[in-house]
Formats: sequence, C-alpha cells, structure tokens
Amino acid sequence: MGNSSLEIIINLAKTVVVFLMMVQAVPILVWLERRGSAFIQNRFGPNRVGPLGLVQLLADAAKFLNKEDFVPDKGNRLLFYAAPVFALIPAAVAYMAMPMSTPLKIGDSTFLIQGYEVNVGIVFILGISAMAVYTMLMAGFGSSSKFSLMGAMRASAQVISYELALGLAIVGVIMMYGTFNLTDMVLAQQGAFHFSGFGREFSLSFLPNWGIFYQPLGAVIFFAAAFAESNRLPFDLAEGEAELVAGFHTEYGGFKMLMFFIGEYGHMMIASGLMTTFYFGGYGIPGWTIAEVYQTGVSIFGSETGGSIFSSVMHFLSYNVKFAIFLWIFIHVRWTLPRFRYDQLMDLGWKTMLPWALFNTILTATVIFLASQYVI
Amino acid sequence: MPLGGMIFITIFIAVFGTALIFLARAIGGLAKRTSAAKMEIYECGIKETEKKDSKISVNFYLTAILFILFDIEIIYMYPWALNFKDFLKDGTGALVFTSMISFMVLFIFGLWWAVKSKALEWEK
Amino acid sequence: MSMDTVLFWFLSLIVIVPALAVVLLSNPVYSALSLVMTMVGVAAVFATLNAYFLAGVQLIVYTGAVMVLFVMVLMLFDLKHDLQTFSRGKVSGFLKIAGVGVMAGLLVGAISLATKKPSLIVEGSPLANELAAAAASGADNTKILAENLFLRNMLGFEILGVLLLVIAVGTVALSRSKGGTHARD
Amino acid sequence: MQEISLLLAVGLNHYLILSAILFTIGLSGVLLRRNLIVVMMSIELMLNAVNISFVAFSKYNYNPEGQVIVFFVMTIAAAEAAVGLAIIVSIFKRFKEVNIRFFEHLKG
Repeated sequence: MGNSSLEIIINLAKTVVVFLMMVQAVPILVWLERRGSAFIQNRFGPNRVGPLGLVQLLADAAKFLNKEDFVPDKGNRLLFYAAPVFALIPAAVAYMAMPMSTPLKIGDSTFLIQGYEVNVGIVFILGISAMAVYTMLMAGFGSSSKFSLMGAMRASAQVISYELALGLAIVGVIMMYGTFNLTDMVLAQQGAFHFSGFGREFSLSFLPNWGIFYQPLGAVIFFAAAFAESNRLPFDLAEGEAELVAGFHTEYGGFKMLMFFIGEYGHMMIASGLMTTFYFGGYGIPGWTIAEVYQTGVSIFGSETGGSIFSSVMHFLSYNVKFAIFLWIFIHVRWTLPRFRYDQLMDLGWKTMLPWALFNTILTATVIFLASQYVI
Repeated sequence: MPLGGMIFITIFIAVFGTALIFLARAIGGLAKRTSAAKMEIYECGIKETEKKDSKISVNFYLTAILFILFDIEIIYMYPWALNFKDFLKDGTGALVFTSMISFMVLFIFGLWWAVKSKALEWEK
Repeated sequence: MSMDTVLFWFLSLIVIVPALAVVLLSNPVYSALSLVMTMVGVAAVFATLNAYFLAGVQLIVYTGAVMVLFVMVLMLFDLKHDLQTFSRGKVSGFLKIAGVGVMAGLLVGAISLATKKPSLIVEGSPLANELAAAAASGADNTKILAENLFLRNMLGFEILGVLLLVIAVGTVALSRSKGGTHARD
Repeated sequence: MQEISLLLAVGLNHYLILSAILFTIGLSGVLLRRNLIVVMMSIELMLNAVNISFVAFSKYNYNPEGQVIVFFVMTIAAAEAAVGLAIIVSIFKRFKEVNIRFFEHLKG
C-alpha cells in the first residue's frame, strides 16, 4: 500500500475519491441521458431547474430523500434493504482497478491515478463485476413479488449468458498482450501501428498501435456483451415495462431506487473503461508518446514534478475523452434501438456471439502461431 | 495485491450506503399504513394471490448449469493465452497449441450438443 | 503487528463466521448468501498466499457461477425456513458428537503435524526457484502456473475437458428426463 | 511469550488450522443439516478448506503443483455442483421436497 503512513492514508483517501467521482458522474450521466433522449426524439427534456436543466438531478435527489420508506409486508426485510447497498459495491470495487493516467511522481513518492493497481486486473474485474448478479437475486427474492422474481431470474440468466461471450472475447486480448495487467496493456499500445511476424516487420505510421486494429471482431463482441452485462437497452429485458412492470426493482422507490441506478451506471462505466483500455489505447494520446508528453511538461514547468503533473493531467483528459465517447454510445444506442424478445436475446448470446467469440480466439491463436513459425 | 484498500473501500461503501438509506428513512419517514392494500406487493392492482407453486421455467437453471461448465472451460484458456507467446519462444508452442485446439474442439462439441438437444430453446 | 498479520486474522474471521452461519442458519437462502461471503474470504486468503490468479478464478467460478446456481435453485423452489433444520434422534446425536470429535482430532493433528515442520521442500524441483523469486517480490506468478499446467499436467487438463463435456451432456439429459417409477401424480 | 508469537508470526500452521476449522464446519454441516441443498453447500465448504491448505503448502514449499491441483479441484467442484443440483432439481420436481428424511422412500 505504500511505505510511510502518510502514503497509506493518501492511498486510502484516493479510493474514496474515485468512488465519489463515480457517484458524482451518475447525475451528470442521467442529465445527459434525458437531454440526449429528448434531442433524439425531438423533445425538450428537463430544462426548467437551473441553466439547461442541470440542477434537475439535485432536485430529484432531494425529492427522493423525502419519499417515505416502503417495505412490502410479505417481503424479506433484510434482503430488501441489503440489495441496494450491495448494488454499489461490485461496480465501485472493480472500477478502482482501472488505470486512468500515468503515475504522479512527487518527490520520492509515486501515486497511481487509480484506486489501486491489481496485477491480475482483468480477472479481478471480471470476478468482482460478476457479483452484481446477487444484487438482482437479492432484490427479486427480498420483495417476494412475482414480477420482481421473474425480472431477477431473467436478468441473472441474461447476465451470466453474456458473461461467456465477454470472457471469451477477452482471451484474444490477453493472447496479444501476454499480460493480465491493465497498465501493461496500455503501455503496449503506445506508438504507431507495428507488429513483427512471418519473419519481417509491418508498420503503418499513420495508425496508432491500438488493440482495435488487431481484434476488431473481439471488440465488437466485447462491446455488445458489455451492453447486455450492464442491462441496458436493447438488452434490458429485466425491466421490460410492457411485461414485467419494472423487473427486479418493481417494489423499490425513493433513494433505494437511486442506488440501483448508481450501480447500473457503474457497470456502464466499467464497460466503457475496459473498452478504452483493451481496444483504444487506454489513457495514451495517439501520436504523442508518454515520454514526449513528460518532456514537454518538463520544458514548460522546468521541473520533473511539473512534467509528471503535466503528463498525468494530459493523459487523464485523454482517458476521459475516450471514456465519455463510449458512455455517449451507450446512451445513443438506448434511444435508437428497440428491445429484443427474450428468446432472441438468449439465441443471440449462446448461438451467435459465443461461436463468433470462439472463432475469434481460434483465429487469433492460429495467426500468432503461424506468424512465429513460418516466414513469408 | 492491495487487499487492504479493497477491504477498506468495501466497508466504506457498505457504511456509506447504509447511512444513505437511514438518512432517507429519517427524512422521509416510514410508510404510513393508511390501508392494508398499500403494503401489499404490486400485482397491477389486483388483490395479491399467494404463489404456492412457482411457475419459473426450468430453462433458467439449465442455462446456469451450462454457464458454469462453459465458464470453466473459458477460464482454462486464460493462463494459456497469457503464456502463449512464451510457449512459442520456448519451442513448446506447437504442442500447447494442439492441446488447446483439441480442448476447444471439446468445447465446440459441447456447445453444438447443447444447441442440438434444444436445451437453449426458449418459448417464443 | 504487521499489515499481513492483521489481514490474516481479519480474513480468517471473514471466512469462519459466515461458514458457521451456513451451517447454523435455518433459512437456506441466508445460508447460500453466507457461503458467498466465505468464498470471497477464501479468495482473499488466496491473494495473501500470492495465488493471485487463483483468487480471481475463485471469484469467477465460485461466487460468479456456482453460487449463482445455488441461489437460483433456492429461489426456484421458494423455500422458506426449513421445518426441521437439524437432524434429531440417537443416531444423529451420535453423529453430532462424532463431528465435534473429528473437529478436535483434525485440529490437534494439524497443529502437531505442522509444528514438527517436516521438510517438504523439493530441492531443485522444476520452477521452484522461479516461484520463490516471485513470492519474494510479490509479482504475478500465473506464468509459472501456466507452464506447469500446460506442460507437465497436460493429460489432466485434457481429461477435465472431456469430463466437462460429459457433464454438460449428462445434466441436459437429466433435466430433460421425464417419467420414472416414483412419480406421485 | 508463546501466545504473542503465535498471534504475530503468521505461517503455514495458521493457514492449516484455518483450513482444518473450515473443513470441520463443512463436515458438521453435512452430518447435521437435513436440507439437501445445504448439504451440497457444506461439501463446497470442505472443498474450499482443502484448497486453502493446497495453496498454503504451495507457497511455503515453493511448489507450483499445489496451485495446479487447486485449479483442478475447483473444476471438479463446479462440475459436482452442476450435476448435484440437476439431480436435486429433478428430485424436487417429482416429490416437492428437499429434506433428506424424505428420501427413505428411495430405498430398494
């Protein structure tokens, strides 16, 4: 965790800061979602409270706080209350492992711009975010309502089905970079497009060395599976209003409902962050390597600390631009595509995406194998 | 692995979330029992019926069972994928590649069988 | 008290208290959720033992797959409290006593065996030096695991592949089967 | 002095004792509980206890075989849970009961 007690305290405080950043991003995303949907559907959206309706979400939060606290008589009170609290945990704990910028070096101390670094990052994130299923099952069982239970069952069956395609799409990425560590992956995507195999070197100077150019099929499968994982339209069968009222949170209202939303947006953020890190160079800036950014910072501020701060800030901005683009795609897709039927959803997961992900894995393995064995 | 940080943030979020729920409860108050129907579970306004026999399809747990089996096969591919380039450098690549391809053939056969036996069919 | 010591005692608490709850609580859904807690604790214990990849696999396989299946089946059955949680009668009373006896025996055996410290270290065993180096630096030792798994235990790996296939076929057939001799209706 | 060093110096013994306690809890669950599903969960507990001691031996004896075995044990455990639950579900569908006391009917 660090050497001195000061570093330990700063590292612990950092995790809290990252968590609060995630929670703070949710009102902005909800505002963006409502304004965006209004823009797509030619409506106004929230525009009364504050400039552009920006304060609307604060007003909503205040309203949620004033709602009376409802538990159905038949329900299981413990599980009913535990589910929304538990909804926050997996998303936040997993997001902590996402590298958001280059480390900040101040004096002798080094601070990572992420909650904590996990050396088996991918496996850790997959394992922790798989625990989100329990939230739905607890909520569905705790409300002891038919709609809730049906929604929970559907949602969990959907999430676990798409976890297969998600996990298999990542195998190609791991094979390419040869590491589980997310920071190492980002560093491997620096510079211009180049790879060596078949006894010679290939390079294209105008393309960045991003994973998307090596794994286009894997990226598509990963992104589609990530939609299903975070229960977003077109895969939000769990809360199909037409058939199931609101799915596993039918009985919830007020602040508990809001906590479910924070969890759902947290999963969206994890998906966007992973997409950025695996396929789009992480925090790297295309055409400007980390060392060059650092040198520019040193020449501007005249000190190594200044260069380090400059590099951290620039890469943090770069990460957040990519991150925001993926979040916007999530929102845009939600308001443009209709919902699947349940059997179509399961067919897509098991009979289309899983075989294609398998094909992607075998293709990647074969190409890497041939590239190392034969010379053209 | 920074276990300390993980445990810390987990406890922090649990406390934070519980505090939020209690805050909302303190401000909003408990639901007032104005009528018996209010505290019932929501069933579109109809009087609730006790569910004795759950009518949840067996397909859900069949999906979960198949998920476990395929998930483990995928987990086996992770250490293999991690080390694949090193295996190739060491000269054992061909052997490891063949073994994994035969493992994947088993995987494909299992998937094909699950599809063919209509274990993954849902009512339309 | 070093950080590792505090972690160990905290984690053993996290592992053992929910494990007791699994056995003692009469509502099977609570038992299952306590077992999830134990599994997460065991994953953390693996991480303190430098088995990082196994900790992740424990999370994915146990908490993400096996326990989801348990909880789903429990919810499918919609069981409330068990009418008769624990077994009764003379035979089961004897079993209880025997269980406690085995517990005491195992504890004493483990402690006495371990304090003798037999030298189990295989001198010059393959990959042992690498593992020692990885343990010293706290680095990821998954590559060593992979080398051992795919080069030295390839037969076991392939057999497990066949086993998983057989089980996939078997469970589908089992849950599709109809009829039988004991059908009530 | 003995107690203090036992508290402070965590070594192989501690992990083995943790594993033994967990195994015994699982065993008593198998022996005492009457719900088939809880019995299955207790079996999972016992397997986890064994895994802890494998990994502990692997670390303190610098032998990677221990981790490979844990990997295999996890696979077998998951497969066992899948088959066991499939059997339990088909029993439940037929008898509407998961208490072992009931399965004396299955004799002969």
